[in-house]
Amino acid sequence: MTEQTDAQLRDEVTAWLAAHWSPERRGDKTWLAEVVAAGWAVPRWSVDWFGRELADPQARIIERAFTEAAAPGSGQDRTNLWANTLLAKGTEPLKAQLVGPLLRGEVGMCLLYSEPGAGSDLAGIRTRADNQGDRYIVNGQKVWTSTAANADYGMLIARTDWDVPKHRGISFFFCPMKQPGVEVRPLRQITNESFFNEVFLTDVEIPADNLLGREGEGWGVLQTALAYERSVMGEMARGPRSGVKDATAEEPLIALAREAGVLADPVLRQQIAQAIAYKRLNALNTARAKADLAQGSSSSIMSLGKLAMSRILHEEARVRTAILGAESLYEGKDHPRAEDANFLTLNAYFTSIGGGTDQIQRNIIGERVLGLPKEPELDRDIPFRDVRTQGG
Amino acid sequence: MTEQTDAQLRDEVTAWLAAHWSPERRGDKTWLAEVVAAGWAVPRWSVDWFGRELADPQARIIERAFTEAAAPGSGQDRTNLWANTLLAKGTEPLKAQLVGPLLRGEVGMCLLYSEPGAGSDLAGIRTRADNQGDRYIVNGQKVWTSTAANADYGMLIARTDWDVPKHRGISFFFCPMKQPGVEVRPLRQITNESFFNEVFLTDVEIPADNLLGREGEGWGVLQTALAYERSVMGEMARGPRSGVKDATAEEPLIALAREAGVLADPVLRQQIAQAIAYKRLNALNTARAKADLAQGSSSSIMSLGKLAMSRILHEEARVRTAILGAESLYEGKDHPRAEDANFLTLNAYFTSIGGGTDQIQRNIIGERVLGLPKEPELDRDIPFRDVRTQGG
Amino acid sequence: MASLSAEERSALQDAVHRLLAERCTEADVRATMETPEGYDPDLWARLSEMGLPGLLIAEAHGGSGAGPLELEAIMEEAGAALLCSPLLASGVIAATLLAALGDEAANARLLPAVASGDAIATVALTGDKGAWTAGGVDVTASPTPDGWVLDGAAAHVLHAQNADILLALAHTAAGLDVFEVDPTAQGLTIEPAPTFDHTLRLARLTFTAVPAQRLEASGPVWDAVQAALDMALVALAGEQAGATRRCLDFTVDYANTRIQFGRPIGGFQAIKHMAADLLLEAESATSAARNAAARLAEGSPDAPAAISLAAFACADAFVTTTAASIQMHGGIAFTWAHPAHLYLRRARADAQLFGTPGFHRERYLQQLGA
Amino acid sequence: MASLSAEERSALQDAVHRLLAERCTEADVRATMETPEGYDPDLWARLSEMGLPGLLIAEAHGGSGAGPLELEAIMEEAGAALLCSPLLASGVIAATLLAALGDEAANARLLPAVASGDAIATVALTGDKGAWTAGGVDVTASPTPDGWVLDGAAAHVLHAQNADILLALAHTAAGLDVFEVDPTAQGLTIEPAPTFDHTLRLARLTFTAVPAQRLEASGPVWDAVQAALDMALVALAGEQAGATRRCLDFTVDYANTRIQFGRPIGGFQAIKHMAADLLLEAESATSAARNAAARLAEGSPDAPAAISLAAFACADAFVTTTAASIQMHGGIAFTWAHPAHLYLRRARADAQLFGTPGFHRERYLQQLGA
Repeated sequence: MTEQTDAQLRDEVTAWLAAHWSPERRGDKTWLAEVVAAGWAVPRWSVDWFGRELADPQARIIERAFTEAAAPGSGQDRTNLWANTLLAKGTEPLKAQLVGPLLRGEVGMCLLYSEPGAGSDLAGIRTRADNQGDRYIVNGQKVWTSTAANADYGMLIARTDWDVPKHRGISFFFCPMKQPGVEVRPLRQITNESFFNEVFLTDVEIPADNLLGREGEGWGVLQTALAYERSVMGEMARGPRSGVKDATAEEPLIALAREAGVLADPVLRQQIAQAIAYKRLNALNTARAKADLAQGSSSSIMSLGKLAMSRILHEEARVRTAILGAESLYEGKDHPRAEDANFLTLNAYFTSIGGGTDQIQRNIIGERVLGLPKEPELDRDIPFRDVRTQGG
Repeated sequence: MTEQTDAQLRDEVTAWLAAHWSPERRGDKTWLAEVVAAGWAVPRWSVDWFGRELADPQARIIERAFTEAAAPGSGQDRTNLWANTLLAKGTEPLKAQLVGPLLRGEVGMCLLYSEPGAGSDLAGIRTRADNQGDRYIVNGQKVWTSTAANADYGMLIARTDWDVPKHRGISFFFCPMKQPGVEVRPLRQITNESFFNEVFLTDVEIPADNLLGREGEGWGVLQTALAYERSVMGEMARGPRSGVKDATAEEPLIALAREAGVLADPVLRQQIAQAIAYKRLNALNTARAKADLAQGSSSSIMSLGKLAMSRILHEEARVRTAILGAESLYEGKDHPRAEDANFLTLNAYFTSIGGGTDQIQRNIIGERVLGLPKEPELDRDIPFRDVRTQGG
Repeated sequence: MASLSAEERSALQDAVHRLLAERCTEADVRATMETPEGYDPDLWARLSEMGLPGLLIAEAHGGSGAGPLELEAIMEEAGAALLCSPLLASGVIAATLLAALGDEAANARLLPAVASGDAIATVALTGDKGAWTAGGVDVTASPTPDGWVLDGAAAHVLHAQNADILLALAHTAAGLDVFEVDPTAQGLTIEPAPTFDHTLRLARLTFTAVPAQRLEASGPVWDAVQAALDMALVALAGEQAGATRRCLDFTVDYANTRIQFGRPIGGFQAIKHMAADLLLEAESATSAARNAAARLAEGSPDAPAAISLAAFACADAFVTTTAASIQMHGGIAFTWAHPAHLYLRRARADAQLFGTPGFHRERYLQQLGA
Repeated sequence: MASLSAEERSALQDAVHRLLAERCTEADVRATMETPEGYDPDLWARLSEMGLPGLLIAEAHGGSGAGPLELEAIMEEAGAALLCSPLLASGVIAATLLAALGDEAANARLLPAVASGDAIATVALTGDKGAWTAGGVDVTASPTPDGWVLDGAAAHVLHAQNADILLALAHTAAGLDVFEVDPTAQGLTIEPAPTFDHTLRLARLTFTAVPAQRLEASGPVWDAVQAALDMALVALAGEQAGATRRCLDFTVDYANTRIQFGRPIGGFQAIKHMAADLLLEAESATSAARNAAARLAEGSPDAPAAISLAAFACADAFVTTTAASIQMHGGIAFTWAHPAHLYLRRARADAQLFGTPGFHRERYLQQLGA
């Protein structure tokens, strides 16, 4: 492929989209295959792996054209967690088998990281993977797994060595989910939904080729995968591409208070203003971080977003409740405003607990951003089998 | 002394007070000496030490009679920190020399505990006391010492052994203050007062008899002294003896808001109500703790008082500021309300930092009351000279 | 009102504690909260045998003639166990309202069945807005040749779907009055409303020319209603204090046993310091609830202030503690199977019944003369 | 309003940073705050050479014609260093008010000296209550055969004790107007008021038939006053953001170096987690201040909302951070010799000037259409 100017590239992709894409194709399962075949899915990647070996600015041109046409499938070299992780760390046979299907959306995936005993302390996992030469046998329990019921593979961390400190005995796998030893049980959450599952693994077999990175080096592979995940979530968190605007549509809390007839209440007004401010300040922080990043300077602000979002969600739910008063006693379809307020009250914990509790986030911010010392880690340098796991 | 009935005792002390006390004697330096000589100062103590060997209920009869007559000097077996500590832990010569004068109020005292480098971590003191046989030579610096300028003795903790873990190398002294090596410098506080002093100790001499407890066991003596101090402060914190009453006089915050013309402001009203509530709830907690103690059951509530008081003081200062608005910009005699609000804002730290920060208090409550585990202590079991003292 | 001795009170509380430990476990609560009636008739019968529905009812009417101190003590137990029951509706609000109104004929007719637990009584106190004031009543009573009829709506009525005896506040031309209504009367609809706190039963009532019997009042009617509300607030404060303490206890237990990073999470200051702050909340709630009960029991002029203080202090403590409890537990408490959210749901409900914390802070300040 | 390029702005900010690092150390601040005038004339001359008093003044009047973005950037530096100066009074409020009023003759006469820093100007904006609205003005102007005279009182007037040019808002029969007053005029008293923030200079003014000259206004007078207030709020937000960040930085430094229990106190979650929360405050304050400046610079209709948001977010962040800083330091910050309280004092003052956080939260909500 010869080098193109930006204009040439823009023309090419625009012409290709004009020729191939139409909004009716949304949901068409063959679309992604065409995008992949044309080299638009992962333009930064090598030609061997469906790419065009383009630098970021040219890849952005392609993504922009897709965005303008509202066509999906481009930019997967930034956003496809599974394919990126696999390409970076997978064995050749596994890559040959799955990179294409992953880009074409033909493979259902899920994450098998957390365990009942390993939440904040993810490196404390106790699911075991025993090396049997050409395969590993896995036993254990995972939790907080979404989309597990339809998954073909799960990205799994499991312990392969119990005689080294906890971070060093972990391995990372693409675990085939469609086999008898995998039992997926929906987990009823406090919101009365079942978005997540528990996954029980009993003598589950994983081919040796499905190991990513080397045995015992799974913690490093996990960090790679988590970095992809964060960067994707960061992209998503950055708000509309048109930049941050001051309020145009009425703020939901103002609308709610107006509807409930309490917008004149001076005490509520202070609370509403503050809740809106938290949200707006986070948007401004994110916009500033994005501007910093665009100028090539790293920004410490992104790391604050999750903690800020936790406060925003809890506070908004609190103010909604204050606005509704006695109406918040109810739930169900006859009480949609109360249903919202109560759901948001509970679901705020999804953010303040999930993906690292607020407390863990404060550790991370204090240590990585502000440079404060880490706490003593009692279990860091001892063989995992000697680590304390029972309280009382 | 023969055993008396309660009624006899009550009659005796009432008669004695009637014969000896009159309000004009307040400030009379000979009064305390008479109280001590009559055995009313420390009725629980032995006859050898100015007491009557009475049990607590009878001692309370005496205290009550003194309280009713508004006469000072009784109950020192509960409230005289210095004399109690000395009697419990002092050498015979030192007791003979000072117990009487302490009860008679003839000796000025101060506390030489905290150091610039040993605040929350009091056991980290670095003031040294070198044993020279018949005396100790002390060098170091103390801070947060009130009444140091007029003190005859300071209760001092200093390190006598640097080769054992930090709690085990400390000794406790009655340090003579009126000698050349003792320099007392007033410490200007953020309130612009100088209630406290720094005390610099250079080759200060302490007779060996002035050691309390054994050398190296000063940490234990200190705990005894601190327990006396807390119990005295607890007594004082218990409020009027007539029991806890609901508001009778107007609450200061209400009066202030009324005077400032903002009592009708609904936002301020919520804040005022909450600030008053914090205070009132603490009074109710204290009354409940007192009732528990009176029934002989121990109470965990007392330990909450200091943390509660910190919140009360900071919150009251905050609400005062909100009430005053722009008036809080000022200080000085022309702005007494602002002077109050600003002073209280700063002086609240006296409680939230002094005598153990709120953070240390939460550790204590979490560990001693709720039974949560202690944190790892990196410096607990190593010789003090190996303990890290420099950051960065 | 005759109070029990401290020993009798303590014995009663212990007995309730033991009964609930056995018959009102978390599994029992979960089973009961899924039933339409929302309480366990067998457990209600046992509680009735112990005299709970009649606790506040005069001995002449089959009750034990006890008072706020006893009520607060047993409500601490009820709150701790998340008891689902019509006790608040029947034995507290209806019983107190009837006694305070002083219609002796009605009392002789109604109170014995309430005291024995054989009948469940409830009071329609307010309209949709949930303003617990005379102005909040949205039912009007009109005289007809055949007697009074009621029109309008009432909301947030505790256990109306289970009520044998239904009382309703209504405006007449002359002022507010209390009416007795047959729960099965024509023109009355009782719609159970699905509550976020599944352990609670509320209903909305609509009245269309519903025949009703006016109760005689020996004094101002609102005074009697306020007496019922104050007693309800004392009960609620006890429930909140007891539940706050229980929630803190199981949270601390978890913090002591849950190991992460090789040590119990309660050893980390983030958790330990939250727990310390919550202990202050829990102890303050307990003090406030007991103080409110004591002031009401002694008929102190400070009782209204003490009750309002307890109302917002206990409500806030309960919400704060249960909300923090979920955070301190982490993921496990994000599951339906964990009890923490049941306590949070109860806390959010209790913070609305008979006035929000903000309403009571305002009332407190007024009681202090501001 | 012509803005500098981003590079020029950055160069200006760097130059101010270097100057203040050298000439506005903590010791300098402590020395200056004890002087009656409350600013360092030598440093003021240096700042004037750099063009700061004239930053917002048109080039035609000797200024550099820059705008809110530049102002906000240098105020971050000024706030971080706790600069004591009449910049806000003279180069921001008075300069913006004059420019917005548009009395060209007065501007030609007054602004060059303000721009060069040779004259210090200030504006008497409000009365004792400190309500930053037209209704808050307590001075009235009456016409006499010899011209206007002013009567009444003004309070919270920045650097009036140092002013060469004194402007005052006053009510006339026709509405609000701005008047120029000779600071040495008969009938005028300027009483310096002792401030809790010693780095601040405020005075109270009383007017008794003080001769004054009315300035012409090219539009509604309050619009011009609001323009001055908005510019002042942007300046204050920058100062608050910069000071918040500096206070956080020295607090984190201390937490990294202060050893207790054998390790830096910043390793304990109690301190570490407070620091993390404060970082969110500091970054949010910075974002809010810069956003307010950007919106004002571009003349966006969202500017008033952005300014109010910055006003309360920055004020709260600064007070919260400085208050927490003292707690995190412990005893050392309870001493006069430690700088933490100087920042807290400034924070408390800044939270009152031109409206409290509560005032601006209410204004913000109104700007959002509520």
